[in-house]
Amino acid sequence: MNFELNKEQKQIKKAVKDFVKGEFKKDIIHELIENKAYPAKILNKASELGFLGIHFPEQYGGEALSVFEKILIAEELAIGSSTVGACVSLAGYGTEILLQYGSEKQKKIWLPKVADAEILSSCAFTEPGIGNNIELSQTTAVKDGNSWLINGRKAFAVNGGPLAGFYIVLCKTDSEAGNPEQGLSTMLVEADCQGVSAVDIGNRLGHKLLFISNIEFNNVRIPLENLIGQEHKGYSQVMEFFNHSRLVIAALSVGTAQGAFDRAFAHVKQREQFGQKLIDFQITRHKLAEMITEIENARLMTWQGALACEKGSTNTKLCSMAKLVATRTAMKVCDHALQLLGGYGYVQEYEVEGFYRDAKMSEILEGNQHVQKDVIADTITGKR
Amino acid sequence: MNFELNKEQKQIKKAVKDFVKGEFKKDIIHELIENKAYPAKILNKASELGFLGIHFPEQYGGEALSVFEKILIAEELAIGSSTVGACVSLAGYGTEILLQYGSEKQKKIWLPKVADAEILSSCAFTEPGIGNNIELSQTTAVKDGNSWLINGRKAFAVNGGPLAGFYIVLCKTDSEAGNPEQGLSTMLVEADCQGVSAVDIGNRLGHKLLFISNIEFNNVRIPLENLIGQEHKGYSQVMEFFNHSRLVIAALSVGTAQGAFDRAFAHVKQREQFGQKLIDFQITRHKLAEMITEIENARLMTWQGALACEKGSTNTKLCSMAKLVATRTAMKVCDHALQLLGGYGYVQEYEVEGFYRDAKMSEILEGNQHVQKDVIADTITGKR
Amino acid sequence: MASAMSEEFEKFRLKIRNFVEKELDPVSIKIEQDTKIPDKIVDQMRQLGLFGLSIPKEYGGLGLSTIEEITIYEEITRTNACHRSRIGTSNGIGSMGILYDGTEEQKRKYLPRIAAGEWTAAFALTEPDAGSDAANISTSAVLKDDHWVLNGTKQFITNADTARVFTVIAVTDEQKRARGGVSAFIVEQGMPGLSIGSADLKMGLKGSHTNEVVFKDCQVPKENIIGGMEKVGEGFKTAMSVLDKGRLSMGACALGAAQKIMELCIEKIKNKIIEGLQKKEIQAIQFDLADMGIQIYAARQMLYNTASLRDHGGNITAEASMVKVFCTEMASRIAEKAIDIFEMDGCLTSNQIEILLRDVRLYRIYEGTSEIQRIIIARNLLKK
Amino acid sequence: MASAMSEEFEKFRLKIRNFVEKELDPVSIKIEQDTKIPDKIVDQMRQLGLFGLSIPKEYGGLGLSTIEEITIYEEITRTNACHRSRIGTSNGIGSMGILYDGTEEQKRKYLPRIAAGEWTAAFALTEPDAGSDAANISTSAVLKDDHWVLNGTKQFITNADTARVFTVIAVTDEQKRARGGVSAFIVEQGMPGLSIGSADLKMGLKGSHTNEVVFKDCQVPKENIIGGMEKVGEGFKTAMSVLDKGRLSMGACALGAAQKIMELCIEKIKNKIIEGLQKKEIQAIQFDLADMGIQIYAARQMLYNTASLRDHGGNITAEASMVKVFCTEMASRIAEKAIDIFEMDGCLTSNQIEILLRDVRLYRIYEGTSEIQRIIIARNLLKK
Repeated sequence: MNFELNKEQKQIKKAVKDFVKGEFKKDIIHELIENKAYPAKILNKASELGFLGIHFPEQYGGEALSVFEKILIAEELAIGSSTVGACVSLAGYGTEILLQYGSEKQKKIWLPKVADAEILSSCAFTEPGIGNNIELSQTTAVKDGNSWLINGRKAFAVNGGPLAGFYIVLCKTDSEAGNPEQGLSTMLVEADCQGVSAVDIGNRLGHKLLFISNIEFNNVRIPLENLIGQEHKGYSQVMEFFNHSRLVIAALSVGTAQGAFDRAFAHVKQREQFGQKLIDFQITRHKLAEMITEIENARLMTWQGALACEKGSTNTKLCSMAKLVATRTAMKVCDHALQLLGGYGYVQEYEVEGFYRDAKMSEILEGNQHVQKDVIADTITGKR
Repeated sequence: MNFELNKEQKQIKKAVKDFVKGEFKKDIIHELIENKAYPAKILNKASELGFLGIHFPEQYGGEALSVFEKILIAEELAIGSSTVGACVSLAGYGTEILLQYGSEKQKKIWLPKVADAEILSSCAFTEPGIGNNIELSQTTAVKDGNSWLINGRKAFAVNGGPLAGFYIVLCKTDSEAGNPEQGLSTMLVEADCQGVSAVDIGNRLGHKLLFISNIEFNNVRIPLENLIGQEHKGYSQVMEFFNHSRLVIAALSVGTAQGAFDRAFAHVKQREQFGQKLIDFQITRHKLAEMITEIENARLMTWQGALACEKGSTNTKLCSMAKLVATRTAMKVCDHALQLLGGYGYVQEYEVEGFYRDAKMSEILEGNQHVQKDVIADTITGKR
Repeated sequence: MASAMSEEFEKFRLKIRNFVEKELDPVSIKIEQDTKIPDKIVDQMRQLGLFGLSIPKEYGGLGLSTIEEITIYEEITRTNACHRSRIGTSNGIGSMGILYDGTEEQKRKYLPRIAAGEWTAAFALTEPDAGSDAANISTSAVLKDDHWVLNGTKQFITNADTARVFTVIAVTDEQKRARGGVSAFIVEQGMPGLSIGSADLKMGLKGSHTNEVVFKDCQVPKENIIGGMEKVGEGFKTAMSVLDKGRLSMGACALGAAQKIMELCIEKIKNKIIEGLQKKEIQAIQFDLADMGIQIYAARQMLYNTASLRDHGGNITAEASMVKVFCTEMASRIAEKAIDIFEMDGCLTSNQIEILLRDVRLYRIYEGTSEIQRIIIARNLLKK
Repeated sequence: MASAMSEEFEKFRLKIRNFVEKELDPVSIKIEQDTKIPDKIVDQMRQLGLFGLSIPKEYGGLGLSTIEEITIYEEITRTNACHRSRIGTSNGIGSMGILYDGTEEQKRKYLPRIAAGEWTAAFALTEPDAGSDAANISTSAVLKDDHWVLNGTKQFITNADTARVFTVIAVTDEQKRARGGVSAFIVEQGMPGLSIGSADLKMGLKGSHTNEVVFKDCQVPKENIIGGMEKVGEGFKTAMSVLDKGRLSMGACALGAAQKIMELCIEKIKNKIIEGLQKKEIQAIQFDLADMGIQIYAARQMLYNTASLRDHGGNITAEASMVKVFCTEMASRIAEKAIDIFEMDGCLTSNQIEILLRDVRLYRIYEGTSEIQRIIIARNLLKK
């Protein structure tokens, strides 16, 4: 057993830290948010440095590293900015599905574009009103000659919108299936296909730089070969993917917590009240101890989940545990950090309020705490 | 990075599990508690199996394994019984001080006796009224010819009493020291020395099989060579030791939590209410998910602390974090477990109430949460 | 609220406070050893009228209002909880069924004896397979000539070993069960076929016992159905109707204990300040103290308001459940924090804190677990 | 408690509830975009008398009692919090100093204009280096001929941009400071040397602004010291005296928001049940709902009781702090849970929940952080 990063991992961490220091400017980020613009320049630089698709095999534009390195980068990015960090870390959202189940052609075409930040990869799973119960998807894909004809409405597609290159769409392909989970398939739909339209979800709590859209598919026709993997296996593909995406959110959340902690720590070291530095109050010290302990905790859980993935498959229980613990930790830590800053905590300039909002939204993304607990309980009672 | 036990560690875990299964009988343990008897038979068997002093070098009767194996055993023992587990795991209480600072002679004489379960090793650090602030110790050791003369009263000495072979006593050796921490030394006092008397602290919340005593030293004369390590270095020796003992309590607490979880899990799987197994209620499932996640968390933190020790020195921050998280987890998990058992949770026979009481007492042993937070904050602000 | 009480009642309340301090506190530790309340104390409680607090004056009780009664519980739980438990069933679940639904004859026969403390009343509802799920009881009562024949086993019956009269809930119509097939019986100690098992070994309330109560062809006179033959099948309603006030009582007990614990903590903290010790630790525990104060204040206001609502004839089903959950969970939280403040001293049974921690844990289970309360509350909120 | 209110007041309360639903709710999202309350709304608030709730009738206000005033806050915070904030300073900290300590002339001059909403009143105490530590302010006032000359910078001043009159706390005797060296001034917009900085970019309350207020040789007529020249040096007392009620107000605001959030959750859960979706998830969120109900009930009872105590002339310093901590922390907890219940929908600004989450977070900082409240509470408890 060994809880230490190896040399290469330390170098990667350092590289990301330097990148963050050079590129993540508070004012620029606030301006991007103000203008509802995507951090495209930062994404391009991240791509140049090889941070995108780091776990893709080399022939698809990646560095052939593992999930562990991917989440290490996510954490470090989020320390700089939870908002930009999410954009960069989720730029390849859903590519794990292509990697694992896609055809050689699908991978050859699309993965390099993602690694090169030419496009964003997007997924359309949930639908209006069904929340986390994506097995209830009503969007249909019907075979029609040499194509699939897709119709339906999807909600909250991460990366959906102007920069998306393609959507991985969960469609009902067997409406007769007794168990709805067994009647679903995933389809690769190019974003510029006729009949695809995306509408941004509008102003939201956090992650304001992330494109998130509701997508309509109106008689969208795609080639038969755009089915991803086996027919009717879409649900389990997506579930397997969620393990990956939950780890990414967990890693981002660890970074979010660390980022908020760092700012609060800096603040209490210089701020004086009642003739004493804030850091000299026991109550401040205990809060800091609490925060840093919880962060350590969340980091270990996330690392454990990522390590389990390195062995080729994911561990559903550990991924959901990591998501549950890390997002909850981020919320707690950001809340403490905000409070430690007092009035400053409530204004944009001091950044912590942004971490707080992103932290809460991360708790909801990829399944809220109830979903994670359902999953964990299922794994220990043999239902999953 | 690698979060897996190696083969030998898995074997040790298995051996302890078998031992627990064979020797830890609920009725026998309750009878011991009823009769205020020490689990001597179990301790002897544990010694025979090599579980005591497993991290001692072979020349001192140990197996030359590391702290990690020690805490692995502690966890597994506590799953069987948090009460007996504490007795076995703490039988060598304080021997780390001898190992690290003791003379060859001290080690040669005493460590094998501990490994063989011939005696218990005991420490006398705190005093009536000073709580965790052991730097305020008033017990004195004064050089008098060829001996030290020791006078004073110590409180809450773990293993103090009839089975103790010796006490490691924190004494004031320089009453002039500006910083009281620098005027203290540790002395090895044989338990049968004239003038040493021990009185059991009486009925208490938990850990009812553990000997805990208040010790009086009345003109106790010991040879000069019984000073442990350097004079006036006692405080830092004890602080360093606390890192070890906190890890043991952390490991016991992980086991306590797991033990309570296992019993609650078994209960909800068979118990029916409202025409449904308890385990089929979402609220039960979520509680279980919460418990098992926190246990995983606490285990990783404890392992991390123990791994850091393997490199020859301890990591104060990680040890206190492990203690804080693991004991808190044990309390939370035991509390949930008790509640899941309902009325059965409140009666002895179902064991969970005992885990709950031991969990709370473990939170206090070796410094309550405030102490741990003080320590953690000190480490991140460079005060320690 | 409390200020609105009569001067006469205030005098009584002070008498009880005095009784608690002068008579009950001193025997608390002895009771833990002997697991029995001294007979002398029970006699004193009789003389004070404590067995008939809420029984109307016409039946020999004190005829206290709800708010007055709970105020007395608050007073009497400022010490070992077994005393309240000893009088609890006679004042509450054991006698209220007779008072609410009994015939005039039944009231005249039983209530004066219960109020005088001559006959202790107990309540037998819970069964091994029907804990929270009270509707699932299997104890049966069959009318045979002029007797009901009862068969079944009741569990965790408080004061069963001292009770002279039991309110027993049994199934009279297996088809209808909770919907008109359950009846309430008055069973006297000594009726043939009634036997009491050995006392449960509980975590707390050592001086108050719960036992199994077994009915084996137990013969109960026909007229001993509460309310007479016309009330056959209405026992479930009777059972449920006594629970609202029971929940308030539990809340009051938890509050009384919490208040006492806080006062002990205040003393302890003041002493720490006086001793000049642990100044560095003093801020965090002061914050803990503030949290105790906040929660106790909230608990008291909601309890008094609900009691007053009940005295004015309001329906308090949801509110009583809210009070029970909040007060009882609050008391556990406070007791746990208090042990931290007292450090190792808090773990000694010779310290009241240790006893109170174990005692208050029962309240979250007894007379409807927190989970059942939450179900009731949610149901009521969703009804609106 | 509420039932004791007059019929006339009940009518007014309903009028406000109606106003909130019909007029305020519909503009809430627009306000988030425009960061401004429409003028029309402010006019309506004037007409309703909302700027002079607690100003006595003789000075043109509604002369509400404390409990009545907080009831109105509860109503008006059932929507975007900026509305309450817009009227808050005129009703509270901005005008109460004049009312409590002002000369009759000052009262006659300012209060009617404030009550009519003609002149918005603001309160300038906080400074960049004096947040929680109000005694540490450095803004100075020096008497020069018939004018006070004020110099200094105030921070986070609510409604500074719309205020016509400010209550400004400044140091008049550098030696005495908080012990008789601080005075309260009435400064009107337009007095030379007073300037208002740009609005802070806050996390919530987008429609209500806080700004820096700069005094640069600002000339204030000699008689504009609150209470006249005989009150020189008593400004700190004035400042503190307005805080008790302010804390109750914050509690009421948090409670109103929490109540609204719970009601929205009830609707959401009912819809989930109706839709037949997510049945498997429904128990855990119902428990969350129950917890909301419990906490809100507790919060309301403690708030009303304290307000009533104040109306009866009681000292409520500790109680007001308890109310503020409990209510405001409760509101954050509830808002966070609510987002979970709403899942992704809860993260959209088009959903009131999202706005309320950000709004309520302020209350734990504003008018004394939770930490300051806990210090006050602990101090009071230890005094007893």
